[in-house]
Amino acid sequence: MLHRRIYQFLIIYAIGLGLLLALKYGLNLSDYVIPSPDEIVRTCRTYGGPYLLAVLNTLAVAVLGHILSICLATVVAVIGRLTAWIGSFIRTAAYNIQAYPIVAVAPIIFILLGDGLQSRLLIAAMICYFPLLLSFIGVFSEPIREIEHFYESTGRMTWRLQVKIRAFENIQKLTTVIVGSATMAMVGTIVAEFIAATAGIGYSIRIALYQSDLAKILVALFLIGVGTSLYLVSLEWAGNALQKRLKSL
Amino acid sequence: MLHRRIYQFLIIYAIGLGLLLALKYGLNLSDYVIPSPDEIVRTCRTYGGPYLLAVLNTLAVAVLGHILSICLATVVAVIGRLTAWIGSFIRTAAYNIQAYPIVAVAPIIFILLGDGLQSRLLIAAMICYFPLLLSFIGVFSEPIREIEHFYESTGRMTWRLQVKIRAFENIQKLTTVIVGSATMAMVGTIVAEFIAATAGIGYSIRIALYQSDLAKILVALFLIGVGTSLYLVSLEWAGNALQKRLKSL
Amino acid sequence: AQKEKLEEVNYRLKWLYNVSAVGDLYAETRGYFTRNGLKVNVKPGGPERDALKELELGHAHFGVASADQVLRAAAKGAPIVVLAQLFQVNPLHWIYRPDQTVFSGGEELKGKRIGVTFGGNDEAILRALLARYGIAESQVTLFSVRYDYTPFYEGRVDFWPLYLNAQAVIIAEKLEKAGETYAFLSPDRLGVRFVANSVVTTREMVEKRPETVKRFLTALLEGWRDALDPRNQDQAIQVLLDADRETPEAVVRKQLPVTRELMLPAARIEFGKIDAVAWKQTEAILRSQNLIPGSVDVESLLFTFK
Amino acid sequence: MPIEGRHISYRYPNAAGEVFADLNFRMDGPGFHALFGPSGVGKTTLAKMLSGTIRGFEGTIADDGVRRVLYTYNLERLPGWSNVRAHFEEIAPLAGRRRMEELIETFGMEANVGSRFHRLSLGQQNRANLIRYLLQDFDLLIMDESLANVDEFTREKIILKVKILFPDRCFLYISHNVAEVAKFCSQVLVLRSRSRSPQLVAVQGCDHRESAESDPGLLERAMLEIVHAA
Amino acid sequence: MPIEGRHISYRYPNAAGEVFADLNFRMDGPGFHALFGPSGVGKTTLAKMLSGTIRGFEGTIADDGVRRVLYTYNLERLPGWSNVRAHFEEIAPLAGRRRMEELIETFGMEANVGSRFHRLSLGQQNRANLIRYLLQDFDLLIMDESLANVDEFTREKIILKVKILFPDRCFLYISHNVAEVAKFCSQVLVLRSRSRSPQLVAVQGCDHRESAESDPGLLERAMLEIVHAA
Ligand SMILES: Nc1ncnc2c1ncn2[C@@H]1O[C@H](COP(=O)(O)OP(=O)(O)OP(=O)(O)O)[C@@H](O)[C@H]1O
Ligand SMILES: Nc1ncnc2c1ncn2[C@@H]1O[C@H](COP(=O)(O)OP(=O)(O)OP(=O)(O)O)[C@@H](O)[C@H]1O
Ligand SMILES: [Mg+2]
Ligand SMILES: [Mg+2]
Repeated sequence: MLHRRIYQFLIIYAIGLGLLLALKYGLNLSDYVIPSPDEIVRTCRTYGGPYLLAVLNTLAVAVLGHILSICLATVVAVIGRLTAWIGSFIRTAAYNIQAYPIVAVAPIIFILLGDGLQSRLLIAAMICYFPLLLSFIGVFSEPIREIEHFYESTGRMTWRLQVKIRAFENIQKLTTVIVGSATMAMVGTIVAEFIAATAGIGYSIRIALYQSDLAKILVALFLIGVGTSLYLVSLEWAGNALQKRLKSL
Repeated sequence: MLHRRIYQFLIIYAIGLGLLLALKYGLNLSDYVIPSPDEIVRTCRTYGGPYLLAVLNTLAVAVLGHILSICLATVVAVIGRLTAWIGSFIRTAAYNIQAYPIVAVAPIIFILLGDGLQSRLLIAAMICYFPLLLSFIGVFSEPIREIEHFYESTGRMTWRLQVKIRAFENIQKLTTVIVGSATMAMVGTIVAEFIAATAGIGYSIRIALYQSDLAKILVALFLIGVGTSLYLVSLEWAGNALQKRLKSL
Repeated sequence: AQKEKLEEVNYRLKWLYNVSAVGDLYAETRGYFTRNGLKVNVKPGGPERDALKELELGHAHFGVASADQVLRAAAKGAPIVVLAQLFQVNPLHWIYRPDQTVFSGGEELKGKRIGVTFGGNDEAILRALLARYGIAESQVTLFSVRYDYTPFYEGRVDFWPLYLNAQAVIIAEKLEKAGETYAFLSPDRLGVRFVANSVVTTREMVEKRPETVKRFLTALLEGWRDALDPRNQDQAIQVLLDADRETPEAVVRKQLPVTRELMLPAARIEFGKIDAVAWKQTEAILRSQNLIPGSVDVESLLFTFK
Repeated sequence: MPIEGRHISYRYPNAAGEVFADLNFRMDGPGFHALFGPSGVGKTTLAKMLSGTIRGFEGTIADDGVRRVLYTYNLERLPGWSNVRAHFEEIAPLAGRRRMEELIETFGMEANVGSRFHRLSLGQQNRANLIRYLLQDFDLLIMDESLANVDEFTREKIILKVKILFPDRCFLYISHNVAEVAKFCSQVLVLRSRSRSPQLVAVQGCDHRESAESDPGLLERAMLEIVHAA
Repeated sequence: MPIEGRHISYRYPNAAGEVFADLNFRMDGPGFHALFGPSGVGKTTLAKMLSGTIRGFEGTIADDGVRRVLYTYNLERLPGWSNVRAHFEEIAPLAGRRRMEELIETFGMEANVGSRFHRLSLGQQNRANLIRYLLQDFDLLIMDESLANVDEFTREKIILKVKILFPDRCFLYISHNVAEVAKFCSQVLVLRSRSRSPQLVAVQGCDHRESAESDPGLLERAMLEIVHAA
């Protein structure tokens, strides 16, 4: 499993790199437009270590942000599932806030929160939570009549029970989305670092861009890919274990 | 319906603005940090028109990008739904590409595609398609045994039929996600404009950020909110009409 | 016991740690502030950071901001004052290839394709240049600049804006490696003197804590002077490398002399000198381009200890 | 507590024909009653009207004194996160624990309440579902083919036990088994196709109980009457 | 084409007890056969073994010459995007159109095939589902309570017609109705609880056909035998 994900990633990365290099030699572009393999290897030697540490740093924040956004999405979806005014209001709020590009909202966030880990985490979570929210709202607002009928008609239905029933019946969809959104958490963190932090791989990318150093960016992307794959694999493993446990019940 | 979405948005916007102004007068901040209502009104008068046009421009690209990403997500999910190697490969590819922050990938996109509408569209679609993909994969990979059994056991199942069955049964979830992802399309377009274009509201926001002109940003956010709400309302209306039609069948 | 007496203040830079902050870092790490009874947290800036806003919100006590930021804020009533001016010559230049782009004077901008960050201060500078040489916007092609240099690399744009002491060194090296020629267009030499980074604080600070301000400024300027002193070059480079691990030493070695050149263009100039004339020109440029709502009283903005 | 429907007409939205046209019925007081009729005639529809799921029909249903109507059908499921017994315990009043055990036993579910619902056979699922309804507070319980997938022997046992345990409640049992309906039910409401008038005919069933001997003659007559009516 | 199972043992993964322990059975050739037994005894399990859904059990099932086994159960649904007739037309071979119409008529579904599946009553759903299977090519069709929610009168009509239309096919009919099974089926495989040995007993049913008179004595005997066996 681990094995597969990683070598699939390697194949993808190799394809991408191959394409770039083909372009380079095909169009005879100079080394400053697309770096030579030689330079990429050199950059990797020099920056591989520090970049790996940066990716780990980023990954740690991403995991936190991911958890935060799962909580956020659950809360919003549980309220947004309601057909009442408040539900539609919360949905409107969630959708509208999401419609704002983070770069436009970031200055306001910094004014309000200052520049600690908080802002970084909030930005990461905001980027990651919306895809979760969409699926969660979809899942939580669709009744499962054959199960819910009893609780409805005996007056036993509570919002918690309803959420539990719908979550349980849709556990596969939910795990798919949660696992998949891990990559969004990663992206969110990188973007947050890109605009705000002084650490993490997003910060390194920012500098590499500033230095117009595509070789560094390629190394960073490689390490991000590996890091993300590892995180995905662990989540997938956990998701499978959970589902297997539930099925074996 | 239209009415509701819009005034809910107005309430949200008013709350946000009220908070900012409270902060301004509470901490006695200058117009530079948070603009005065007066300045906001003035900015609105001056830039309201051009910004509105910019938002419409952005909206047009967003709609295109949205359609593109729905197609993209459908294709990827239909392949990714397979349990075979190719399915897992496509999923890995989709996830990994998503894990890269657009800012890091953008230079490569520009090298490959140049900086016309194509790049803008691609970036918008890439940002928007992933949430769709997650839900689509969730929906398309979960069998619906009571319906599929017949086709499976009589050897009639084709991938198109399978996709059709699963899509039809999950039509509510799918419309929720498609409607909701409209805001992502909007964001994606704005981000693309932010980093690449010389038109659209994203470009305007970038300039306003350089000039640290929060008044302009607030006006832009207002118009984006209105534009997004309108788009959402039309999609929701279409989604409801579709579902009503399907139910009435 | 010594430490407890130190007064703690925050100092927000304009950009990430790089060569333009060498003196700030030098003063911090080599004890200049401590010796003056201060504990200064030198915090890196960034694209979404605005030292002026942080000053007002009380998150920072001192900061670095560009002149256009300062004037814009002052025009909107921000209670700030300028303590020192880091660059005597604005580091913002345009790179071009002399073998492809013939350029010897401002008039020759006509008909060229020029990269510009719309909304950035390079736009203001470029427009001032065009105005100065009587070139209408329709006579040049302005190209919207992003953070990657591909359009310039590919020769689609003649002039590309960059910072002479920072990116220019890196880009030049790449071009050199490819055997290409390059040169820089200096707005300063073409008569547009647009002030760059300055050290700022709030009016409240200079009025209520003049001693603190004085000690800060003294230590800072001293640190800068020593950092730029060729005799301290190796120490200065080491300080930078410690703070910014992303830039190779070879690059920093080239960046430092360029920075010195921009900050101390002539031997008799004192580091940090506020060039009131340049400030006034900057204000005039911003006003003529409607980038500030009204005029700003530059004199009262520029602060000097009597 | 008689339950009486008068002049009920109904057509499903978007449906071509009416399900009911001027339907009248009356069900008297507590007891084990049946709703019988060919497939598609409208039994489920009527049950949903009684339980309030379908509204907006013409005519009236008067059910004074029937505080609580519960409707259960054979496709219901229990949630999957715990076993059947745990679900029972969650929804049974503490005082009803003895009754719960009694029902589990009568229903022949002792060996299966430790399983999750989705691991049960169809008939076991039917029974598990019905048990939880019987543990609730109700005046009228409508069982829409609730035991359709249970074998006859177990079904009989269940019906007899239910009649003993809940003598003062009203049940409306929907089933396609003539013999069973005729034998165990008190009133049998026979619903017939729209073309026939009246659309509903009430037949007296044998209301057989465990204690009593059953009279084969009576049963046969009731069965004939029902078949004839339907 | 006899179908024969030998020494079959099976336990569901994670289940406490075995469903089958050394089960043997044999079903001879074409005809309308039944699988009967109390709820939870393993009928569905055995059916799934025959159709290949459950594998990995001990023992063997030999079914030489049975090319195609179809398994249908009463919870199946048709997709919702077109009406029932359109679905039928999609899956019926062109040559089978007349047969399709015949089945629709016999099943009493003329008035309903214009509806979407989810608008049908339960019994109508049962019938719609069964019709599509009958339009397929099969050697053995297992009907797991496929008509459980259909009224007896319609059910009889359906069974009789099926026997006429498909004289050379093999059917395995799972039902809880003793009388029906005894009357219409040829061989009745009675499945009994694990504790009894053998676990499966075959009883001869009356295999009643439309043309023939039915002998009440024979039927009663068959019923008794089945009840006794179960
Ligand atoms: N949602 C619906 N929309 C349109 N028609 C419907 C709907 N539900 C049921 N019908 C039709 O109304 C009639 C009565 O249906 P109902 O389910 O009440 O029958 P029933 O007596 O319960 O049948 P069964 O014994 O098969 O369950 C049927 O002909 C059915 O096709
Ligand atoms: N997936 C499963 N996991 C564990 N046990 C199961 C599973 N499915 C069925 N069983 C058990 O196996 C036994 C046989 O089940 P099966 O469904 O074959 O019974 P059946 O004869 O079809 O009963 P019914 O007439 O109620 O449909 C039952 O006791 C049931 O609880
Ligand atoms: Mg019904
Ligand atoms: Mg079964």
